Amino acid sequence: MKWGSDLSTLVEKFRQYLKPGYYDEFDYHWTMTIDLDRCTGCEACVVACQAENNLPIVGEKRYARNREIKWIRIERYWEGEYPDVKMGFIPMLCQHCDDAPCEIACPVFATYHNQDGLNTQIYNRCIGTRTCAVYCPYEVRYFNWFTYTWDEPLEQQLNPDVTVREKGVMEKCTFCIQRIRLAKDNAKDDDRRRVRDGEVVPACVQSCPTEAMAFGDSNDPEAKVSKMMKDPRAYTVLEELNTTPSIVYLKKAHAES
Amino acid sequence: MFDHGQPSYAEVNKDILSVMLETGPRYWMLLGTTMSVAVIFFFMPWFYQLIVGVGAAGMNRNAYWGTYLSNFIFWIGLSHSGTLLSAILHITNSPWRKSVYRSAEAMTLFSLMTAALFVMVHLGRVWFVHWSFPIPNQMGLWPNFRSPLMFDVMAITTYLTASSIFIYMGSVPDFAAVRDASTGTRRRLYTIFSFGWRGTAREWHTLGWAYTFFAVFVIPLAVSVHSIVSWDFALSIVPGLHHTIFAPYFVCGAIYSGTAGIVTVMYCLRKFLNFERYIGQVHLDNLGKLLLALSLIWSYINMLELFSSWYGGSSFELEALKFKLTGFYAPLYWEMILFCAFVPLLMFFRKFRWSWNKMLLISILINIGMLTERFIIVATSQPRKFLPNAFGFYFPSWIEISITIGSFAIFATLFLIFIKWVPAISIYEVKETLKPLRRDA
Amino acid sequence: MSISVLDALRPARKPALLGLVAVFGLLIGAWVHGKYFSDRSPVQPIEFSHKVHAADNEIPCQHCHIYADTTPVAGVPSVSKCIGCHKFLPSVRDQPEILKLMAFWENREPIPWIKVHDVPDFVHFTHKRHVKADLECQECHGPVETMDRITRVATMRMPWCVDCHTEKNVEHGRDCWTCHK
Amino acid sequence: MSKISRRDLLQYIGAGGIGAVGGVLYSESIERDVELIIPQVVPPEDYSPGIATWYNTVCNQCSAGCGISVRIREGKAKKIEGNPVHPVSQGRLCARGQSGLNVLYNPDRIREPLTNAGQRGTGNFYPISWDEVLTTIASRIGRLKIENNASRVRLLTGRVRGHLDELFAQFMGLLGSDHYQQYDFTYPSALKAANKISFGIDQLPYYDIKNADLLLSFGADYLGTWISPVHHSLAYGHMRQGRAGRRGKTVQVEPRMSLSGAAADEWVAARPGTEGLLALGIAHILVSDGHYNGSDRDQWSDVLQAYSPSAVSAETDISEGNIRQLAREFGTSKAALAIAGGATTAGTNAVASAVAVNALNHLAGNLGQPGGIIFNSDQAFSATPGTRQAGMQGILDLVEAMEAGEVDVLLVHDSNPIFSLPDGVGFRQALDKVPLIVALSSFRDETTEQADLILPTNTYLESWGDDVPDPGVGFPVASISQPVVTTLYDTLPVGDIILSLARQIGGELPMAMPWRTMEEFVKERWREEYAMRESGGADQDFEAFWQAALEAGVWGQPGVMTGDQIVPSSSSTIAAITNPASQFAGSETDYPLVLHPYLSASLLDGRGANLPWLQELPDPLTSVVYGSWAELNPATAEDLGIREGDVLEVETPAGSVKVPALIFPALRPGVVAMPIGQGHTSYGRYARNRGANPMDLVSMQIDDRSGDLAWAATRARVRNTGERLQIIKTDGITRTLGRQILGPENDHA
Repeated sequence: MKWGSDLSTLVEKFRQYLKPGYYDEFDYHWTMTIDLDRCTGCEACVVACQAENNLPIVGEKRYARNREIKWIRIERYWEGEYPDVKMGFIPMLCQHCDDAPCEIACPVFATYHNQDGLNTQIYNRCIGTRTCAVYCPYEVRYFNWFTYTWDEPLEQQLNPDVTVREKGVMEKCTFCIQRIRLAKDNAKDDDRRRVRDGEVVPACVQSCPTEAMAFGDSNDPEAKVSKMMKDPRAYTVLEELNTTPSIVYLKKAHAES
Repeated sequence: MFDHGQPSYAEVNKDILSVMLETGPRYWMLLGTTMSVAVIFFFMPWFYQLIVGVGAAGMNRNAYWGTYLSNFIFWIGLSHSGTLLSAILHITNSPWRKSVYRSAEAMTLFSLMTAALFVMVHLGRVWFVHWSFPIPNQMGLWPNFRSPLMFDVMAITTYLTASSIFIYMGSVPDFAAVRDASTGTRRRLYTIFSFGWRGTAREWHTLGWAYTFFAVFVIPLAVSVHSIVSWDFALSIVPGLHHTIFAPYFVCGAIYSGTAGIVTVMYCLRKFLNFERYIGQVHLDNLGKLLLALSLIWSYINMLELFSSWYGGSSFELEALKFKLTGFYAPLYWEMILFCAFVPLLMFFRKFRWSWNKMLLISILINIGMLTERFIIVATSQPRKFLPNAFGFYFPSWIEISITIGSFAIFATLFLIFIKWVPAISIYEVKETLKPLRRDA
Repeated sequence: MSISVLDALRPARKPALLGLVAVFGLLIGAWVHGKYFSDRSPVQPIEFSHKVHAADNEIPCQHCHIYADTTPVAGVPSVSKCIGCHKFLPSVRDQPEILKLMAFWENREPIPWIKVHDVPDFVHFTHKRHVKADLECQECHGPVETMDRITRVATMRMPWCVDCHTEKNVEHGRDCWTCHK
Repeated sequence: MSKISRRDLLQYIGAGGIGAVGGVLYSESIERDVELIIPQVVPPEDYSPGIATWYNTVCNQCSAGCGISVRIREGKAKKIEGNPVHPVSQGRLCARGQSGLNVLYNPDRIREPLTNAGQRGTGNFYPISWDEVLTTIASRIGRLKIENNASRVRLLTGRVRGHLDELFAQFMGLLGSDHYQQYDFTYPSALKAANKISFGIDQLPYYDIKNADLLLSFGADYLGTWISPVHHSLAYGHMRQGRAGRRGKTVQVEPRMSLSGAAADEWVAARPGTEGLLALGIAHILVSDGHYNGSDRDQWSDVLQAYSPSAVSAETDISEGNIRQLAREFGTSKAALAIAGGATTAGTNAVASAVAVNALNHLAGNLGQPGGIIFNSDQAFSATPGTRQAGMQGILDLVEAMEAGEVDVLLVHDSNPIFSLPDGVGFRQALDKVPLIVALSSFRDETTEQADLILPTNTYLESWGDDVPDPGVGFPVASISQPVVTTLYDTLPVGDIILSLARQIGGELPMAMPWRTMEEFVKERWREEYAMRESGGADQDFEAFWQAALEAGVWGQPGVMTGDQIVPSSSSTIAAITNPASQFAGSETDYPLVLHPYLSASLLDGRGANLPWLQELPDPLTSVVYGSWAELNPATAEDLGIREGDVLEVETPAGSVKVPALIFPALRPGVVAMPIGQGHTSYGRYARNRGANPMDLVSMQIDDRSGDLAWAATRARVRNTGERLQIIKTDGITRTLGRQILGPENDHA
């Protein structure tokens, strides 16, 4: 009779199962910090993303029906009324949650958690149930309602490192996986096991004119992000949902006096 | 239990089989219309949508789930009660079931199929739908068994299989009856259908045993199916969907709409196939009572849902609640409350329960209410999630609406084909209910 | 009148058999196509022989496919590359295929080679990594040096990739984002 | 089992055959279609497939002159990023700059030389060969030159800097026409005029926001559109969080909250046109409260006597306490800086206001100090950019000349006066009097549509050139712009066009302008500069230097920015302090509201409207895309009974347009604000017939001291037409509803 042992193994299996993407710990833990005190809402990041990741030009009609695709968007929130009215900007992109609501949703594993703590999105696996987007509390998943085309010769700009998505496919921020892969590639070329801090820079982070964003591996205590995360202003959006996002925001500071 | 005097065995056969054996032009006309409606309203828009993409529908960033999914739930819901009811009533062997259950189960079958169709329509890339089945494949990839959608696939396929076996098994002796009453190709066909049924004591015994077994087996299935469908929503953390009450809510709602559906179907059978003899006051009365009970439960759970949203006090839930009760779709919501919670109360009065026309009206109103309930679930929760800046609005496009209409035509078509091929009322079980005839009669 | 199912089924036997035969035919047809009509070894604009170059003259692969170990794509040699050698090879100058080549060179036209090893656009394969991992070209491209006309030996489909990644247990080699992005 | 009859056998064979054929067809149908590999005939040496190469050049999307590097794959431009070693952009880039790819690959680019075959303004153009078109122009100009009527040739360009500017100047000079003008709507002419008055320099100084502790901005949207947004953003970021324990504060004075206003700690909505007065009010307190005690304190107090807080408060509608507090902070903070721009420098009192703001800088004593105003004592190529900016006065002269028929040939390059000037100027009508209009442009904008001959120019990503950022960064800097992709169409770099014209016109021109291409010319000039700076630098050294410069995309001599600064005396400023109230066109009774046009953060003055990425970029503060709108304060809107989406007829003495209304919380009541940039009648598929152009509403008023257009000095009234129009925007609800989105309530900071 080895009921007990069986049970314990089952329990162990179950615990494994609960772990995000079945990984005990991540190889890298890519993390982004965004300092809202620096962010001016200039939207340079939005265009940078559009250029880097082949985001379609959806056109006026589709925009009017909220079919736009912007992997990173700026959300605006007013506080107070005239004359003491303040504007708060917050860049909203895929939070790459370690406990992502979207990941349990996908029936075909088109989205899952990979070894680097990234929330993946595999376009050619997606069958378009759109459940992930419904489950996502940050509403950063965008759907290809149509097969989008580019007016000739705009298509010459398309980034060959990124797949152009077809109709019926979900898409979202990938932390510029193509850049991460490239950095790893270079690291391998000069026989480094790991990528150096600052070697991977997603398009949005690269473009940010106020240097509000930082990106790196939070497993590395020396990394810039790890330092930023220690800032007392650090917080994550919708903390109460326990999605443990990989994007840490730094609250806007207020002027003394 | 027969309004117009008890028929003889021969009459029973004749009455019921006549529907199948001799068909009037009216039938063909009806079938023709339903079919063409199905094609024009359902399949052609769907085809168009396949070409241009799901964007043809009205869904957007604020509601990735739309009418398609709400209709899916509605049809799944309608599929309930059919098999469930017949199974329960079989076990509690209540005699009045016998003339009702066959068509009820058929209803189950066909609404399930319609529901499955809606999943297809909903998908962005339906041509890859097979990836969501656990089929061993080249890529060595399996579906994600943590996904509620996978639960769905499992539950629905199981339910579909089980209930089709159930209905088939129940009608084997009747196939035999058809076989004996017909000649030529049809006879040959029904010989195959009836597995060469002779009607020996042993066969009867085996059938009875197996049938009861399946009845027991189907009941938990029916309950599970809609619980699982409800988890598609409840497992999300979206305010307005993230409720523990959802499973019972859906199941109860399902049986509710299903029973209402049965009433409607009964009415049609009775009216157009002249089954007045077999479907009588008693059925109506019982179904009425059942409906009444269900409506009360439904209203209760509905209140519970509102309450838990409000009592939870989370700003997200409250916002969703506010939008539901006072937002753009509030009229729909209150319409639902009226049709599903208040109108049924009329059935407290016998004169409503006993009048076919009144009952028909009530049952239809109930199902309209349930249709809107499902729509409200998808249309009011998603556009009010967590980030106010991403709040939005969803309105179905004409494609969605026409496809919704078309789905009813599909259901009708299937049902019409059914009554042509399968005795719409269980012959042998009706006979069971007849008082034994005296020899000299 | 009999009520036996078998009797009832008898007339259906013939059509059933026919159907069966047809299905067999289908399978055979598919197989034949795969064997003889597929694009696994297309006819190229110039009947270039790897056998002659790689085997007989023992030219190493990367002498022509220069990008293989530095970039994602191995790259087919530029026309100038071909000419670079062939203008010093009078012995073969007047062979028909070489004349074609010369024609291309004179018109400064590129040679429209037909792709034999093709993967979908959503697959981001990189030669560099595989070459640097000391894979022999032949492991994927087959015994090229024995082929007069290049034939695709591997399926170049996902299971084929995944199997290799698995058995060579490539680190995180089964993460989808390794190839799809 | 019975024997198989022949008949059966045949049937079976038939079935099998059909099946087989079906099988073949099926597998044929699912087969991937054949792809080709096209090798290069002769590969360029720096080419390797699948590997990106980066080329450095200069951005031309606004006048900041950011250095950019462009990512090239297989000869196609894929992405634009800031040039990390360039002192202006320092590796960063704004949305407009990154959209440069849309300029290069724009579907509406002019792909070959065009002629309108004598029917002007119809919009019908027909292809014509380069030789033909160039000969036509050259002969025409040549004749005028021989007749000594070269002054009847006019050249109007947009903002042009570096040696292209010099090339134009030489060309016109050699022709014997001194009528080479630039007009750039966004050029801060008033500011420049004011600085000339206060500091005696004819160039824009460097505003060292980076090291400032308090930035007091009067209408200058320094983060969005003012002078050098990317550089200012970098500075802003550093000023906020870059210095441990020292967070700079910013205050924004403007009637409508701009991007900078949103970022500011305090947003002060002074009555439009009184910003300068507010500055003087603050100055008054600085002096009277003893925050300033320089030797010239008395002169200051005399001249500032009139501007007591009470008086200023009454005029500006800012509470006295608020003014005093601003003054206190300004006076006490270590490094305080005041800047003026936007609407503040677009009233009829533009220069006066700018001078007033300069006064503040004088009193803060930040001239030549870190965190203050730094003068670019030493410029590369001793360039004085912007000296040819015509300003409004210049344009008016041009119009007058055209009306008077004194213009035979008008060359327009990269400038769109018809769109960016009020109709009151009458530029469009004056064009009818000009026999030959030649447009050197990449796009068919409103002005180009009026041309007789269109010479399609390369975009800045296909052209050689160089640039000296204006304002400089405190030390000499020059950037080279080089073609990053091969020319897409049958177009020419504008420099080359001018040179070949020079060759064909003949006379002394070919002698004096011997260069065959712009590249040669630029390199030549750089050689000279190099020789001058590296005394006796040999040629081969230069070649090395040139290569390095090309690679880096920029050359500079970083030094102590605040070194050897001549601090101008305050006397001139004091002398210049006056306060004329801004004269608004239209009476307050007929036109109760003030029209506040502002540069769109994405489309700027409309030059970005043909770029799809920018059209689809939500406006930073309203999130509106595609099309324009008129903003109203909630209170004002309520009084007028206007909801969002109501189509308003905005009417001014100059004209009226129809735009949908947008309720905007951060707008001063009694002001109607409209973004500039939309309302094109031409300019490609993405821009055409979209929204309205507020310049149609601006009445012709000029600030006489700078001769610049006072585009923020018009009154307006709005009428609800009753029609409705959906405003396309991404925002849902713009209140947090108490949700912890912008951070937890308990304030750590």
